[in-house]
Amino acid sequence: MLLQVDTGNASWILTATCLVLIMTPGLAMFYGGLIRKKNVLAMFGLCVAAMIAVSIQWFLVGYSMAFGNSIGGFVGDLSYAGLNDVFLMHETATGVPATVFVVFQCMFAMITAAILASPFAERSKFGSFLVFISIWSLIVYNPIAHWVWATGGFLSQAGVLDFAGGTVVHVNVGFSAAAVALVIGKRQGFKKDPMEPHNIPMVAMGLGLLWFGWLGFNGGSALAANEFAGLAIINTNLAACTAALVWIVLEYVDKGKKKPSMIGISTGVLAGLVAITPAAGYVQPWGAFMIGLLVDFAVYPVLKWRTRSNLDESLDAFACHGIGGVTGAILTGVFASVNGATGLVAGDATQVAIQAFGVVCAAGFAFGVTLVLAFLLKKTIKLRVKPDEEYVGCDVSVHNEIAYV
Amino acid sequence: MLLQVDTGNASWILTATCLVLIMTPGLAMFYGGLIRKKNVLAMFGLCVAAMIAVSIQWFLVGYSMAFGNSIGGFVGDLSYAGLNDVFLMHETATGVPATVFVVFQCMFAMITAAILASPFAERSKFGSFLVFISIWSLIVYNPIAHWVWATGGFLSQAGVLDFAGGTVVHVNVGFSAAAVALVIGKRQGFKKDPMEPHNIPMVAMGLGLLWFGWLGFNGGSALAANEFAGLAIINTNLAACTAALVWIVLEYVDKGKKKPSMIGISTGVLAGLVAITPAAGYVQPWGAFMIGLLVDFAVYPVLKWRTRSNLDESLDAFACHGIGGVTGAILTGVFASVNGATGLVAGDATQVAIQAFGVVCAAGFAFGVTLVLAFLLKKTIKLRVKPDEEYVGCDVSVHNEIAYV
Amino acid sequence: MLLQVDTGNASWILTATCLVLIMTPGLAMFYGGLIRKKNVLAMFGLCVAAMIAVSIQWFLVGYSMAFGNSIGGFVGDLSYAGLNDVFLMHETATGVPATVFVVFQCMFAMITAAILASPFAERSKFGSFLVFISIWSLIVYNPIAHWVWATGGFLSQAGVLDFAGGTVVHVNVGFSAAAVALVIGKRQGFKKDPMEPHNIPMVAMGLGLLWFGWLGFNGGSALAANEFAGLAIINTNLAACTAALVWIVLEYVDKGKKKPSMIGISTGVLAGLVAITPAAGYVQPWGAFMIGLLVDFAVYPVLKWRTRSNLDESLDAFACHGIGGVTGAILTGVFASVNGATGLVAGDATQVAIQAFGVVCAAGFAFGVTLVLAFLLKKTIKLRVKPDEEYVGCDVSVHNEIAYV
Amino acid sequence: MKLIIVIIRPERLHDVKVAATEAGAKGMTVIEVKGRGDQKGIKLQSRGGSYEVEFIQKVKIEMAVNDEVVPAVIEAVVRSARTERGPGDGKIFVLPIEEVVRIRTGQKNCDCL
Amino acid sequence: MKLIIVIIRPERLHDVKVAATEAGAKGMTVIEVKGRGDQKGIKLQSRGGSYEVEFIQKVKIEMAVNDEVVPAVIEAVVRSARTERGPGDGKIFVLPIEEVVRIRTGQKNCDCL
Amino acid sequence: MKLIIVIIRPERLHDVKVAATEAGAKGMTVIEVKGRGDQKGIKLQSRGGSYEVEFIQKVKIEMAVNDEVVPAVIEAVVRSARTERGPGDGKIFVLPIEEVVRIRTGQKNCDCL
Ligand SMILES: Nc1ncnc2c1ncn2[C@@H]1O[C@H](COP(=O)(O)OP(=O)(O)O)[C@@H](O)[C@H]1O
Ligand SMILES: Nc1ncnc2c1ncn2[C@@H]1O[C@H](COP(=O)(O)OP(=O)(O)O)[C@@H](O)[C@H]1O
Ligand SMILES: Nc1ncnc2c1ncn2[C@@H]1O[C@H](COP(=O)(O)OP(=O)(O)O)[C@@H](O)[C@H]1O
Repeated sequence: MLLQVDTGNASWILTATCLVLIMTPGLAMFYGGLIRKKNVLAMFGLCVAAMIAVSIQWFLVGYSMAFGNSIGGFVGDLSYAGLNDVFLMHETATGVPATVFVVFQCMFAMITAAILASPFAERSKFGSFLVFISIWSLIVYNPIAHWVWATGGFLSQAGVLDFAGGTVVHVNVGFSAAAVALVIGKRQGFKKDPMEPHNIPMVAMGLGLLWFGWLGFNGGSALAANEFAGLAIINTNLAACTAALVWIVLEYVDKGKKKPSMIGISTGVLAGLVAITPAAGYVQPWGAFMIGLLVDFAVYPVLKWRTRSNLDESLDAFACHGIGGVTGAILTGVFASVNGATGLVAGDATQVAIQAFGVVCAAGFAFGVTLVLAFLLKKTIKLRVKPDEEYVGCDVSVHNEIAYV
Repeated sequence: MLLQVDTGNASWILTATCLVLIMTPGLAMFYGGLIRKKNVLAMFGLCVAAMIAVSIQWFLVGYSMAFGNSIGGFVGDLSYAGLNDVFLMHETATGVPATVFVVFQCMFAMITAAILASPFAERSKFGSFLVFISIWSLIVYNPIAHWVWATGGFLSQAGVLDFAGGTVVHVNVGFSAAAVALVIGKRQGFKKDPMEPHNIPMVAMGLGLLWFGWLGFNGGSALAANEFAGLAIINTNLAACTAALVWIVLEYVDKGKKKPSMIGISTGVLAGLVAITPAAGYVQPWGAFMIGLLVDFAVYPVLKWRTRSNLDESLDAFACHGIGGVTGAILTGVFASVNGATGLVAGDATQVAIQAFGVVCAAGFAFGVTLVLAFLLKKTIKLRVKPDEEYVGCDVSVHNEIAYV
Repeated sequence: MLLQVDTGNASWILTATCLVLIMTPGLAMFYGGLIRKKNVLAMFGLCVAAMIAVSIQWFLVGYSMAFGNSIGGFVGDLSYAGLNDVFLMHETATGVPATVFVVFQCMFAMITAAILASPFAERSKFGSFLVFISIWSLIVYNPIAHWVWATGGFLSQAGVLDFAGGTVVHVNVGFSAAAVALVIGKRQGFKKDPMEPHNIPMVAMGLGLLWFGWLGFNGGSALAANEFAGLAIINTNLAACTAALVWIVLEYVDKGKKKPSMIGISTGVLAGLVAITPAAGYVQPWGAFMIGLLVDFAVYPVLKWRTRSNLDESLDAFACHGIGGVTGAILTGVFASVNGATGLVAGDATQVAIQAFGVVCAAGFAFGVTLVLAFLLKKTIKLRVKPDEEYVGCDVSVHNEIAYV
Repeated sequence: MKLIIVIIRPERLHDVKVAATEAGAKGMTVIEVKGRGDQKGIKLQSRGGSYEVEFIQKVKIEMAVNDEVVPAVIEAVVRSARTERGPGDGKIFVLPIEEVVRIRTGQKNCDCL
Repeated sequence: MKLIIVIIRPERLHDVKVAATEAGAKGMTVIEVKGRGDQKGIKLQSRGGSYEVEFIQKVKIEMAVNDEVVPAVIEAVVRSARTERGPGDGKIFVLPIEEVVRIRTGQKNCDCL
Repeated sequence: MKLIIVIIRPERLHDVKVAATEAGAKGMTVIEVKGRGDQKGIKLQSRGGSYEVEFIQKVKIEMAVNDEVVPAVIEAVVRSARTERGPGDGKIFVLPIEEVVRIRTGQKNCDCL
């Protein structure tokens, strides 16, 4: 039953919905520019497949699984399946209509799934990814979203702070990506052939759209057009810039590099955006600054380790989102001090432990279930194209198209 | 006279205005990537020409023709010509200031005109298109917008449902495009030379911006930040994704193709977006799902027929917008059931007939007037560049530029 | 202390914040496409460096310098340095929370700094630009923003009208760019080697994002979702389109050109956007139309003069933003007539003089201080890469990357 | 065997391909090049003025053909590549080839051209 | 000295490079080209249907080598470039070179290949 | 007549053009290529580390010239293309041409180079 819509809050969440939507095309560009020319369309294809699969499952059962009445704190029941009469459901406490909340959350589910294209890059079958991501969204994303954000979700009850999805989105997808990478195996020629990024301006343009959208992602998570939405945006932007600056310094002092690269700067921005996500509305600007300063010290070495390792988690969702997300979640426990949250610096050390608990649950569940799922699909419908097709490139072999004439 | 602005609703329509604006650059990219490298700048030129022509005519007389006091239900009078003191005019019933409504509607007129660049692609003179589109906007778009959306417009009075422009925008422009294509004639080498899309990532990026903007297009058409704006966005996104999935299946089972292409997926998304436009705020999510499921069965065969035919309606505005728009308008009559609308499934079969009536009026008028207009301009100022110039490409011959070095 | 948030107004300014953010990536594309392929990443690097430097200084002291308690009308004190407890500060008169205002203004400071990349293009050291732009933002931007927009700022008290930053942003950055160009010197091969724009579609796409963002830039400057926000958007769009049309005509009648170019049309749009900025909420639509009609007559000849001259102000920030900004500021004094402003046409000729006074102060200060700053940095940390590095291109020599494979 | 190197205006590619094929040049390899000769550069527009493109877009075709068809191919190319636009139509260079191998079969100097 | 011109499928470049280098062709220059021969064009999809690409992406390698290694290089290229995909594997052309100069040193006909 | 094939560093193109033109090579065709020789690949950065580009960007110039200017052109190219950056300056190959045709006029072996 509709009680009282606050059109201002509703307007901001409608806007934020659109902003989160554009993140997925932005991500497609970010990822697409980092890979070889012969696979760029296939990368766009994976991202749009994620949008398609998630939107449809969200309508069918996903929203209800994530935000329905809690079954033991683990998952929602199917009372909202099919979204019938959703426009009659009552609005959030901040006066945002249910319809708006449903589609705002749908966009989160979409971009999360799209990030998981990382370990599938340049090698996966289109149809198999479509199947994989539908199931993954259903059995991995929906429950974790429920744990953290739904009334009665067990991590929510445990007091886990996750302003905009550090745990639900980033930790989750990062560890899922690692699991997929283990199962799917590395690309042909990995560490032998040069796998040069084919279009770095496209990476930067994608980053621009991601940054833009992220303001809605984090700012919209206030679910209101209030001072905390503004604070979240200040913090988001500040952490992104600070982490980018640190990354520049790290590359500059790194003996193997010596020069700040555009891809590096972009990765720094991304690390900052990821890390501030759980904290955006809970910390003072100086807290955001600290998070920006610290996150690269976790992400940078893991990224370098991954590159040297045999793990072809091709677009580093694990390093950037997984490790960045863990760092952000923990640091939220450290720096949270406003908007009803109390972290270490505000006197409550237990929040750090709670955050760690949240991270362990999400990472463990995501990693484990995804590992099994990917393994089963590998054995049944196969995940990869044939070696020959991979060599020719997925654009031609999967989509029968050439990206650029 | 200003009575009571609802800042929340106003905020959302201001936002939606910006979102609809970005659709035109998005369309320019979508179209530009689908054509040959030698004409991409000229395509951008046509789209910006549409923006220029429409904005100026909208200010001079267009808004008044579309939304002025109705002259017999056919067109508005010129009482608002020149938009003087527009900030003093009173707001919509939902508390959106007149200024905001004026520019929101201006963006609709702009993107509609830009879509009509389709049959001019790769062959038209810049100046002639500028003249054409100014007149077309004046004598085709403004009246049809009046019929459907203005108080007293005759289709509005007949009860035609058009939430966000299925008839005004898509049916109108689709049939206009067909008329232009008949008059302007096919490109040199049509069906002889390969006319390969020169930059498919650009197509996909353009689609991303279109999708993003469309949420404002359809969501903003609620003219309020309420539950129906949210519903419209749920439905828009769901129909787009569903239609994309159907398109994938259709290409997969099509013996001539067998593989889902990125251009195909993009076309599916587009078809879904077009078809849901008139219905966005009038159907339940399952209705949107049905519309997404059904629309491709109309658009796909027409697109294939057009490709085989001799009609060089180069970017398929007729198939995608025209046929997609007709399908959407009719299905709105079938599935409408909420927000005061009652279609077939809700018990009122006559709505389908009313929708069909609206479609016939708009399509007939648009096709007929555009045919005459294009013909007259062809005979006077000429529509096409010289054969030699066409061969060299419009970028060099019309703009004296090369797109990429 | 929070008194009363108007969520509708807050929502619109949150949105406008995001819109202004995307202008910087848009500018990076606009600039990046206009230069040679070997320097495109470095251009993106300069723009992101501006974002980084400005965001951090804004948090540390910038906001306070610009909007803190006025010290003699010249600069703010440091009472808000570090932005502590910013979410508790009270909102604007229109009910927009302080947090939102802080970050909205931060985005203005960012895009302004990024525009100043123009004379550094294709030759500057990354680190030096980072240092330069940090200091410039601190000692040039912050004071000028204070003069015009802060309570007690001396130009504000003098009655200067600057709706959205004609003086603060455009005049300021335009004259700063000229100063830098004088100090840094011209690129190797300037006027000898062809310096062809390497990717004009990227220019056009960047323009699309700039246009989109500019609606938030000007519309958001109403600080409310009201009729003047709508008016500002009507005017912004109309002036952009009108100026584009005039530019087309100017190129058409220009004996050296004869054809309207896409870069020319884009420049016309930009000139219109710049010129309407100070006037957006103070003029009637016909005033915007007049400003659009007139501005090119100042910008076009200056741009042509600059190109013929020896001044390698590579991306014409001086001509477009400086001269366009001066023109717009003066014409605001001519056409202002609504929203509490009274210009020449409304009977107050002194407003033109006041506007001229504002322009002279801003232009003089910006030019002078920037000249000294650039000179000092040139003598100490050097501004340019080595000649060899410049020849090879900054992408490889500064960032160790190649834009496109 | 000869290697016929042909440099033409890009817009003539299709016609030259057809004409050369008819004249007996079955296989060919095409490369986008930029060239300079009697034809002056073209002036394109940049922001404030115009700039001259020193090298102009051309297409280079390389055709390995048997000696006997050389005159016919040359004639066909000249006919199909010629325009009436003054300098810039291009050149043909004929070079000797000592050996030809078809990779698929490893055959040498075969009838594989 | 000979100039060995090799046209291969793009995906074979890496292997051909390794094989040719081992066979004695140290320096080489690589160019992306499009070609036409026995291999028919490939059909790609466009919006409503499909279109044929007349010229197919190939890679051309030019290697100037000393006479004595020519047979070994040819053999290495044939071996490493061959696929089982039917027409399209490419061709090798051997042309005479009259003079070679290394720019860095100005040396002529040196051991610089 | 000879075909002089020159492979140089891209940044030397302008100077080489000027020098070669002065030395008598009026027409020329330019192609962007990638090469490999004594010069090792360059290391570029990727996300986590760096990767080696095996083939390095070069520019290839082809000039058909009359026999008598060959030495002058070679000398001009060597002079203008040489840098002090070690390996990578490139090579010059001189090949015999048997016939030249100017397409515009159909003239053979004319003074059209
Ligand atoms: N001597 C030459 N060596 C190599 N390429 C040449 C030579 N002369 C002309 N070309 C190529 O042929 C193209 C057309 O030559 P140009 O002299 O402009 O036209 P035309 O042959 O009609 O006088 C040039 O752009 C260049 O690519
Ligand atoms: N006579 C020729 N002259 C120049 N290039 C040729 C010739 N024949 C073939 N090629 C090149 O070799 C490529 C492969 O040739 P094709 O005839 O398709 O394969 P195959 O040699 O296996 O029969 C062509 O795409 C073309 O680039
Ligand atoms: N034998 C060769 N055949 C063909 N091209 C060669 C050969 N040797 C060198 N090149 C070309 O010349 C370029 C420069 O050669 P390199 O050996 O690196 O420099 P240098 O000649 O100064 O020692 C290479 O990148 C390659 O393009």
